[in-house]
Amino acid sequence: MNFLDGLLILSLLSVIVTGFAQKLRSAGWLSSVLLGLQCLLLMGMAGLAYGSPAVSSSFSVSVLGQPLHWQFNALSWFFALITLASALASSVYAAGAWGEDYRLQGGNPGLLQFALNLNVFAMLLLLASGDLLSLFVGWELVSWASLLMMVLAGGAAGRFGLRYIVYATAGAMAVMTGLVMIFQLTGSFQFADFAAIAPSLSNAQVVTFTLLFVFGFGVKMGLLPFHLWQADAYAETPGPGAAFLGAISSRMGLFAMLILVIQLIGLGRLINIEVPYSFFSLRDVLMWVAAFTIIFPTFTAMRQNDARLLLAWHGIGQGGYMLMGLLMVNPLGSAGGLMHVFNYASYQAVLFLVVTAVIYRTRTADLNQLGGLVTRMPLSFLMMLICIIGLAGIPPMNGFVSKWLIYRSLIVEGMPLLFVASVVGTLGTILSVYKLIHNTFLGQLRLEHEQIREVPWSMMIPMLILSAVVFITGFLPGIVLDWVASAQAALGIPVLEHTLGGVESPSGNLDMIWICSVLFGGFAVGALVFYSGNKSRRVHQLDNYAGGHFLTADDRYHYSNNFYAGLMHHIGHWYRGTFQWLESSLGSAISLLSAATQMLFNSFHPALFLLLAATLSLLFFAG
Amino acid sequence: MSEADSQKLNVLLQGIEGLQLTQFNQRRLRADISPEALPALLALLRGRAGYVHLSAISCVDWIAEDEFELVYHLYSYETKILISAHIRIARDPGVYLSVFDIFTPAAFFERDIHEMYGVYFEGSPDMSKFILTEWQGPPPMRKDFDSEQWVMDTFNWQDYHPDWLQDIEQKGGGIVRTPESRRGEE
Amino acid sequence: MNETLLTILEVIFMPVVAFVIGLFMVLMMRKLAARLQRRVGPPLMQPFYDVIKLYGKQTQISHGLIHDIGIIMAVGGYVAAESLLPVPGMDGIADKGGIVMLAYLTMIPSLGLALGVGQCANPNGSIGISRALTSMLAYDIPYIIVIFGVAYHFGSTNLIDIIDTQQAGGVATWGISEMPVLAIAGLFALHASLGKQPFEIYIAPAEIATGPMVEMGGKYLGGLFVMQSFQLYTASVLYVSLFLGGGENWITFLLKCFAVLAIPIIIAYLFPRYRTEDLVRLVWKWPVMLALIGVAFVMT
Amino acid sequence: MTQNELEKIEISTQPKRTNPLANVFDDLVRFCRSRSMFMLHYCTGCGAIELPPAMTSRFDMERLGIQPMVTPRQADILLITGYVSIKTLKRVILTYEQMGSPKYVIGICSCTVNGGMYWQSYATAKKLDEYLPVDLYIAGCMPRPEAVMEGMQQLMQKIKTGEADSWKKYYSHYDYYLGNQQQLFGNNWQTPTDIIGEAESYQLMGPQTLGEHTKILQQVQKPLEPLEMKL
Repeated sequence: MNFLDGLLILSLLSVIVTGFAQKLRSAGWLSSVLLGLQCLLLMGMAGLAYGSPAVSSSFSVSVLGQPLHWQFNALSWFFALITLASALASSVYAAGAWGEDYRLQGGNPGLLQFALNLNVFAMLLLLASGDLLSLFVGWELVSWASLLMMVLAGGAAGRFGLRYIVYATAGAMAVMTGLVMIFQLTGSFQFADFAAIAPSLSNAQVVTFTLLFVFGFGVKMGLLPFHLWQADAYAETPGPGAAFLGAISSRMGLFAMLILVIQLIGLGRLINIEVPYSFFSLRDVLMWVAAFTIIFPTFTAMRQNDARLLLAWHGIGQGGYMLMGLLMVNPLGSAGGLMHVFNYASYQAVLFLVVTAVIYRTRTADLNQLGGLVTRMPLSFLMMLICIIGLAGIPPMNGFVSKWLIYRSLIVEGMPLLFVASVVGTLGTILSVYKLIHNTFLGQLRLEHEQIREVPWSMMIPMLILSAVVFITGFLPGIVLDWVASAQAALGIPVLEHTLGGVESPSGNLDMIWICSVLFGGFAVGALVFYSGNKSRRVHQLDNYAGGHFLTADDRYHYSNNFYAGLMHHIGHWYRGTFQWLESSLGSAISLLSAATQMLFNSFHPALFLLLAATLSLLFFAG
Repeated sequence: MSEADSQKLNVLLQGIEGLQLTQFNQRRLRADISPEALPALLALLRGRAGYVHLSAISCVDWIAEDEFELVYHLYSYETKILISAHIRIARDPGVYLSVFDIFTPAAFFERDIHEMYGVYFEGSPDMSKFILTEWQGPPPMRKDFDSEQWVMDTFNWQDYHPDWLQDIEQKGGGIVRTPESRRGEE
Repeated sequence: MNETLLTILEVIFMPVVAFVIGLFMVLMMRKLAARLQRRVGPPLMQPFYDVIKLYGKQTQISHGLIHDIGIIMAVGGYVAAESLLPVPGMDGIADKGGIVMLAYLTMIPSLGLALGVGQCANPNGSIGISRALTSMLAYDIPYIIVIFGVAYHFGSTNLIDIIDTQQAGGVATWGISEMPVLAIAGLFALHASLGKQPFEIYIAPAEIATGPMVEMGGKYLGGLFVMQSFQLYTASVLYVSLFLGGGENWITFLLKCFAVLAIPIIIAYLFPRYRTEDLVRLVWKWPVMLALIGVAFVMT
Repeated sequence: MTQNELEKIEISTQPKRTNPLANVFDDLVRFCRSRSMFMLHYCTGCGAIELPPAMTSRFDMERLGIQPMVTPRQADILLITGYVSIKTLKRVILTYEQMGSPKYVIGICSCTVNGGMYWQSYATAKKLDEYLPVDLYIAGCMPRPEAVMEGMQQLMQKIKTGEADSWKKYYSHYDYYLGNQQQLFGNNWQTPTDIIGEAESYQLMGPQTLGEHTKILQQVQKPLEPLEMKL
């Protein structure tokens, strides 16, 4: 019995315990403790991240003669760390004051904790998968577990959950088809067997496998054009649940894609396959899918007026960076992509939690009905500030480091258009996150929000710790880069040479320790210059320039609606809802087809069809 | 004003009692009428003759006769004629009916007249302060309001020929230094 | 250890130099504007007078802590960014960041300003910031393509390497002679990034009352003056480093910097202002097209 | 308090500091103040038309360091360029109160002196310096740009020598100014600014900052404490 066995068993145990203890008032804390213990067990395997060999689970199951087994390597450990850390933060957040409030609002925090644990268990099972079959089992579990989380809130959430499961089922079908094809080729579900025959696959087979897996797992990641389900579904999930799902759930698709497409099939094959009548290789096509996944959702996010939706749309967009980085052959890019998984999870979780904190106090996430909260919730403001700097990829937060690695590798590989696409995504992110923080925390404080206070510590502490992570891993990116390098090694791709402060390479270094120190030194100089001037006096927010107009508390003086009016004047008509249209037309086509089939079936005698089918199948088997 | 227009108007207005029409020129008509009949006249002109534009309501304070004169200026875009309907109301209590229900813009004119003359219009939607938001004195456009006296009572004045100016003048300077005098200096 | 100490000294000294040069750049800007309008223009020390006066204001009006911090970030961010820009004799920490780093580090002052303005709760300020961010979205695209092209051409994102390569090969290897199309696109982007006419949509005094500066007085406005002088310095030095071979010595360096800056300024004061959407359309069309053509030349 | 009394008030100018270095510093700041004046031209009346020639190529104010600014926060000088109707006066006062000290008021045109050609109008204020401390009048209807420039230079001189600090009068004799304002605007008069709080915060409280009129103000004033950060 090793740490992995312990972890999986404890995780299963937590699911059972929280499932039965739902009604308990202390269910939340119980779940937090259990998740904390799982974290400890994971830490017991920390050696994985520094080069220890993979840990195999000591139990295995055999289904239809096919063995299922589980193992942990550096990559699994890396993803499991993110999973457990974000789950723990969400769980603690939901266990305290928020849970009480949720109960009063008519929700069931115990059920939320159960869903959280179930998700964690499913994800750990997926991350630990040692063969294709256990991968598929884990994958299905993850899909259904996140459905449970999404539909918790009921109402509209149910509808969005249904939409999700339609997509997820379609994706699962594709994955299953791929697995069956592999089984036909190799006669087993072992990774090693598939890897062994991968070099001898024909180009057509590689294309088929790649497309099947990219579609199947990409649906979960929200790759364009299968991204429509995600934002609504995540936004409707209760706050801490959304933080967890937003942070890591979609990345499971990336993990599975990494194993199958990058580790087993290999990027080398993809690069060598030319798309007919173009100068693109299959890899380039995928990179462009990633680029569009960055741009379109990011700019959709800019138009959102609900804080949760805005964040959820960004979640889709950031997934594009990870895929783009990982499709790069050089170590910089893949390290950037992997590191971005970690970085993104850290700030996205905090952002969702902060928005939930704002909802907890004001009962709204509508960006047109907030404003000026910084004087009332200063710590939440600080958390959000740190994390939007991370999300926007501006130094000194960790989001910058991973994006820098991706940019750098795009320059090295000479891909100007993709580089521009990723920068456009970043700029769009800056615009929309400023809108987020401005409309929520800056500007005029509404009369009805004058009396609110900062959220309680049970909600504050998870946010504080996670945003400390955002800052520290930005200051010392080497910590994460160590894990990332091990994960790269586990994937069998080139490993990034790095230092504690960043990357040293002959054509351009990154030393965040120096940069951050100088930056804060600069701030110190700025503060010195500022405070050496005469003392300033705070004035009331209504003592404000309005062209001589006398402002009163009734004046709504906060610029929030249609925040980028000038830009929208230019690009507004580009938002045509093409993907919505595509989705609905696909739906219509399917319903038309089914109606036609039904008509056909009803207009003739059903028995005839039965006879026909029976004859055909007899012929098939006989032949 | 063509013959046909004139006839049409005469036919239209013959039912109104006490109406006296005076024509100044091709484009201007003056109608003197009793206050009771004015709403009927306006309704008729607007509804049947195309006088859709109430361009102003003006007020005159005839203090010797103890009356206010209200003048309603109506304009037709079809015949291009301006009709001014004059009525006289008693200065005290100075109350008249609003024509807001016939011409919506009348609300602003009536509010203005109320503020400046103190005439109250019954049925006008808003009789609160309009332009003189700080004003607390009597309606300032009434003839019995002595603006100069009020100014003298309210404001202080500063000496228009202070010592320092005299000093400068003694030195041959002053505020007025024409370019010619300057040229002479050089 | 000695080297570290030297670097620290340079890091302290470089912003000071940048500040002084930046103030003279502001002066040059105002002088040029005056000459174009057939005026005399301000005296030599006018920028110093302005800054000292603003810091010496007796009452300072603050709208809250974030308002203060915004100004500190706006000034401090540029103080830090200056140490990434090599000048003759001083490299600072240019080898630890590179141009991509610099491009993002210069966003920190803008972000600080945006936060400070947001706290003021003045819609003119917020509109100004929304326009400033929009114009940033516009001009950063050609700017980043230019940076890509230069980095690809020199095979490095390290400014020191880029400058050394150009100085070693003489004028013929300068960025401007090897990548003239990119240089033009870069100048266009530089002009747009300065926020001068016709791209001054976010200041727009007659329209939104100087946008972000609407609630800034005293040392707050003084901080923004300092920020502006840093901004002019950063933009011109970066351009000189990328395309004009950096500075061999202080004289040629300053000459190049002031000359580079003079071009957009002269253009600026001959134009009125674009509307936001027209700015976006213009900048996404011409400089982006030029920059892409330039990159195509560089990569073939 | 009558006008004559007010004029006799000596504003206690800052005593010379004993440290010679500090004196040099004060002189430097005063010099810079005089050489860098940002003006807010509150274009109340016809006099504003004389400012564009003063700013543009003919007379070029910028060579004296004078620049137009847009909001009261940024400005040092408030130019009142013509008649001030009572309704406008409210806005002028708010604008003045929002400016950062040291701040100077220049009344341009005869209208600001005694009402000018509107002397018998019930709707215009007559003596501007009953409501705001005015540093300098430039009389004329309207004064030519030369006169405006001349006035500006006089103000520069006054700033340089440290005479121009009538803005302190507004804090130290707030009761007087407030009384005159209340006479025109009624007892409910208040601005969103908090002059008494400012005077306290900058140690500019004088013997006549508070009085009967400020008592009335404090009765009607809605609380104007800045929104403090709360944890």
